[in-house]
Amino acid sequence: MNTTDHAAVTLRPLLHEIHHALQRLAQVGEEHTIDLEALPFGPGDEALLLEFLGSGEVAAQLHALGESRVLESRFPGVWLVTHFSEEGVRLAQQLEITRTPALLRTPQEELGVAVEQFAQALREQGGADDV
Amino acid sequence: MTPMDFLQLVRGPLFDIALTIFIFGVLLRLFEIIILDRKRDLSEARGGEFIAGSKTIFRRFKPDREKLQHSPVPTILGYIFHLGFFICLLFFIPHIELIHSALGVSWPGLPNFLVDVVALITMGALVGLFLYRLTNPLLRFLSSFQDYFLLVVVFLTLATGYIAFHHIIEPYPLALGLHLLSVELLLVIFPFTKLMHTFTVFLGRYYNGAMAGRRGVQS
Amino acid sequence: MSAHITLGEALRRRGVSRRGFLKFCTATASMMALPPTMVGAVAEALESAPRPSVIWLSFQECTGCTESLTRSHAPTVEGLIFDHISLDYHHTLQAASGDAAEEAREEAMHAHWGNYLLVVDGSIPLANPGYSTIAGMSNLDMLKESAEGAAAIIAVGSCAAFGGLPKAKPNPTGAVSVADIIKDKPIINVPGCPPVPSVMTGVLAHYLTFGTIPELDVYGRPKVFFGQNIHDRCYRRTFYDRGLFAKTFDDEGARKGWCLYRLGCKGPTTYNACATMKWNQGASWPIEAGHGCLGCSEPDFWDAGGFYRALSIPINDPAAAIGIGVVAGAAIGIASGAMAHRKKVEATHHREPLKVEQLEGKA
Amino acid sequence: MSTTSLQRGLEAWKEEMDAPLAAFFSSCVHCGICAEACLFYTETGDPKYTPIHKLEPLRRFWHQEFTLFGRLLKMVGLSKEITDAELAAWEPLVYDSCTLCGRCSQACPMGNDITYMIRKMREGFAASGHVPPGMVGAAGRAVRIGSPMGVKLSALQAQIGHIEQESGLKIPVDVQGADYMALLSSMEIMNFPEYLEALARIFEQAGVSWTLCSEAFEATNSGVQVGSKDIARELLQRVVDGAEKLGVKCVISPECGHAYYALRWEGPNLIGRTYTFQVLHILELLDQLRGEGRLKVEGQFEELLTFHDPCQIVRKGGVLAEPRNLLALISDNYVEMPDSREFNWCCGGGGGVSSNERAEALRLKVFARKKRQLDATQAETLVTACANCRLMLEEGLEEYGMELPVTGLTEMIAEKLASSSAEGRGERTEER
Repeated sequence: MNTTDHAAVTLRPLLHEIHHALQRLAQVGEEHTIDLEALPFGPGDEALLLEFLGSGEVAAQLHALGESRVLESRFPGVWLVTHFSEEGVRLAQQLEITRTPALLRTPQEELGVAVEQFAQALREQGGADDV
Repeated sequence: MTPMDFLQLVRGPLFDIALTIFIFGVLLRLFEIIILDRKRDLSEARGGEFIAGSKTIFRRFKPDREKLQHSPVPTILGYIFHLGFFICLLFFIPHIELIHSALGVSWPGLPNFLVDVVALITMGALVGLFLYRLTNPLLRFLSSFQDYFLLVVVFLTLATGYIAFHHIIEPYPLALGLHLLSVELLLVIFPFTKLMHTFTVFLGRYYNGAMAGRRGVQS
Repeated sequence: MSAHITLGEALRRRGVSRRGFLKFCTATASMMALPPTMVGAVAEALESAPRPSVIWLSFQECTGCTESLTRSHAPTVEGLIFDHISLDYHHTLQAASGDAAEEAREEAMHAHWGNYLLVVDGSIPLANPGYSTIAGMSNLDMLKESAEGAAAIIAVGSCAAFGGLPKAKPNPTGAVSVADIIKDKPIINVPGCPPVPSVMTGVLAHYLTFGTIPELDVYGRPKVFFGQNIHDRCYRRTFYDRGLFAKTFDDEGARKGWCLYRLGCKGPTTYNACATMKWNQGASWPIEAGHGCLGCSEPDFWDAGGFYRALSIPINDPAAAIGIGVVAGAAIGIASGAMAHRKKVEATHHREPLKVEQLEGKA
Repeated sequence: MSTTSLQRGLEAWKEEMDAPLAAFFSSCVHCGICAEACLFYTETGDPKYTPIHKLEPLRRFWHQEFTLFGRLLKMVGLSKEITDAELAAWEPLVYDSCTLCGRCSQACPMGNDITYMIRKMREGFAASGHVPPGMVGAAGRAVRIGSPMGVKLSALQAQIGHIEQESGLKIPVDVQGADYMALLSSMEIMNFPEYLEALARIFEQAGVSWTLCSEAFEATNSGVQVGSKDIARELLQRVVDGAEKLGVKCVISPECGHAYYALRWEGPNLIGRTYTFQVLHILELLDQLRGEGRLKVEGQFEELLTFHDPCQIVRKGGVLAEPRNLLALISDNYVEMPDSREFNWCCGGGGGVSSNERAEALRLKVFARKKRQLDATQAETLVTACANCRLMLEEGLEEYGMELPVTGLTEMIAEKLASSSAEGRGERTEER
């Protein structure tokens, strides 16, 4: 199947949107997220997009309710975030134009638990008096 | 009634009714004309009727100097409109599909963007013709309600087609339905209005050319 | 699970981390076709979303809708949502049968009177109640009874939403849609034959998340899923614009992936999310598979003039119209022409030659 | 019925109805192009002179009586009936401002032969008594006296006497078995006797066997112009009877447009049978003689000539090439008018307008069209082949203060005829 014919038409506006978002990020720090699931991709469109974006310096893997992958593209500030279910089925795929995808940062809600857990771990090492 | 009900109605029974009336009316009118017949001409012929008559049918498609000189606006707009209308009618692929389904004949269509441009130009020509008819003292004098009405109906078929193609009115079934409805209106009024000239022009030109040809003049 | 537990709590009890929850919210928002900026709002809403009771009724249907829902997305996000809802009655899926099943329905109705969500698939026969009964109860009676205490109704599939195949001409069972019967409850139509699974769950998720029904179009369909037509979102649209069409399913155009309009694609008149949500975990959808859209999420799609006839072709065969027109036109035309001709001949016979004296007024 | 009436007019229209008429009415889209082809519109700018508009009552009648839809409309009272007052109001449009010149018929993009329609329209107007008095007078004289101008045989005989005396030529009258029977228009007898003399000279030189007929010398047919086929038939029958009585092979129409059209094209249809003789316009005969080498001329006209195509002879008669062939014989200094041949502009006096005194002012006004056409040629002599045109041109030129001599083509040929006429006679003898 000939994919390039329609791909140019589908991808063009998306690439412009990314470019524009990147400009806004650089100039005023505004972040932007694009839900790739909501785009009417034709066969091969996604592969073309990923090829265009390439891969950059960061590749992170999360394990929370299944795997998630966070990859920085060859354009710093453009991130590809893909979520999978516990069974490995893809749930969502988003492009984030940001300096750090929110998902990589430790959630505030879990810091309290972390402090608790750390103290517990320390106690178990036998140095409870120090705390 | 929902837009889809409307579309089903105009794609279904209304189209059948309109098509029936159109064919009925056109045949009725043509028979009414042809059966009236004309007297056999007893004068000694100087030339043949058939070839001269057939020639006239084609000759008068050609714009002539005098018409361009004296009535340039309606002549040029008229040509643009007729040409454009037939391009849109006969070379837009959805229309070809319709003709193919009804008559079993088919031919290559034009790319949609071309038809699109032609439709715009044609609509422009129609607006021009309407304004010209409204403002030119001669045409204003000659024009009856029908003359304006037909321009509007023909314009509507193009405009609704354009609207449907570009999804200007949503939902699409409503837009397509409106286009079909306007076409059906055109089909229904066709045999009982001057739109009949589409067919009778061939008769008229033939008679003119034949009668002149008999006298040795190519009209 | 208790009926009072919120979704946030339920997830935490399952050991889902905050990141996991946010990921779940992101996926849910995506499934609901909400913009990514809405993830926060979704998270907030889901945190405190109550666990609703759901009663699922199946009438004149083929179980395709249930199949679509249950087969496609094993335990994914939708799975989580279905884990969360209290599916108190679904006579195809539940283990119980006979009186026990019906008791479950009645219990759920009484326990959640005014709050439960009623999901219906299948159409309702009106010609004769005997066409479709459950535990001796006609579909009509069961629908009326169950609808009375429902907070809202989701009509799943084209049969429940519009009457669907059972309603196709000549409609022997007198099938009607839910909305034809129930007039006093909010009804969300999720048509499709079957509906896109993620659209079904997306609608459920919306109700579950926000406790409200989404914005609906003229057919009672959530605009967020049914707001755009297939043709506008189709990746083959560019071929339509350029006038490149497949003429058969195996010609060069078909192989090159050109527009399927001439092969009867109903994309231009069909509103659904297929082009973006796709089927089978987003693998493909009918047009990508090389077949035109049937328009299954539109009312009366079965009677819309044939799946393989272009949209511009009238629904009925024009032969009859042409035939009647030709015969009547010729007959009446000849008759009218003959009358006119006789008028002319009579005038010729009755004529009295004009004398110049008569012109002069002297005669 | 012993008098004209609306009813009789409508009956006449019914008789006239035919397929071309119905096709033409069905085709008109009110484009206005025929107006631009009509000198009555171009010179007055008044839209009521649009050719197709002149047919409005007939169009309505056709629609009401000859279409199913129109009959239905009439039945439910949705279409206005034709009234006598309406016909009276239309009379000037149908007669005063239409010369039956046929230019609109050439211009109509739909191919409507509007002149053909007007001719039929006039049948109803005549039968309902709506004919301009001047034309009624001409028709009355034509029927009773034999000529629309009231020219009697005695007047013709007097002219013959003059010509014979002055030229020494013999003008044959009532010669049984002659090949050709020449007809004259009364205008030629009264205003342009040169024509008859020219005929005599040319025929003498070419050795043509010809005659005049004392019972049928008038060629014009007021009946055709008035629009009454009955009166037209009555007048035409005289010519047919005369020709058949003398047993001629061919009748020659004079330099008169309507006479030619009536004789050549309407005649057999009026009498309901084909002729036993041939009909030729004088220019056709002259061109034949030229082709056969029997027309010998010497010398050429020096001044710049132009030719006015008489509508009924050229555009509607089909005699297009002949005048040009003949002119080429006697002149190298010839210029065509800007619109010529099938697209020539009418002199303004055809179709009975010249005998309709009421129309005189309008006729002279619209002559401006002809004037512009003539001005463009800068010709020094205007040649034509129709006595009516010739008279109208002279009057028009005078009205507009133009000094341009107008002459008939036949006379011009006669003027340049080779002096040795014996040669021609010799040839003829050889042929026999």
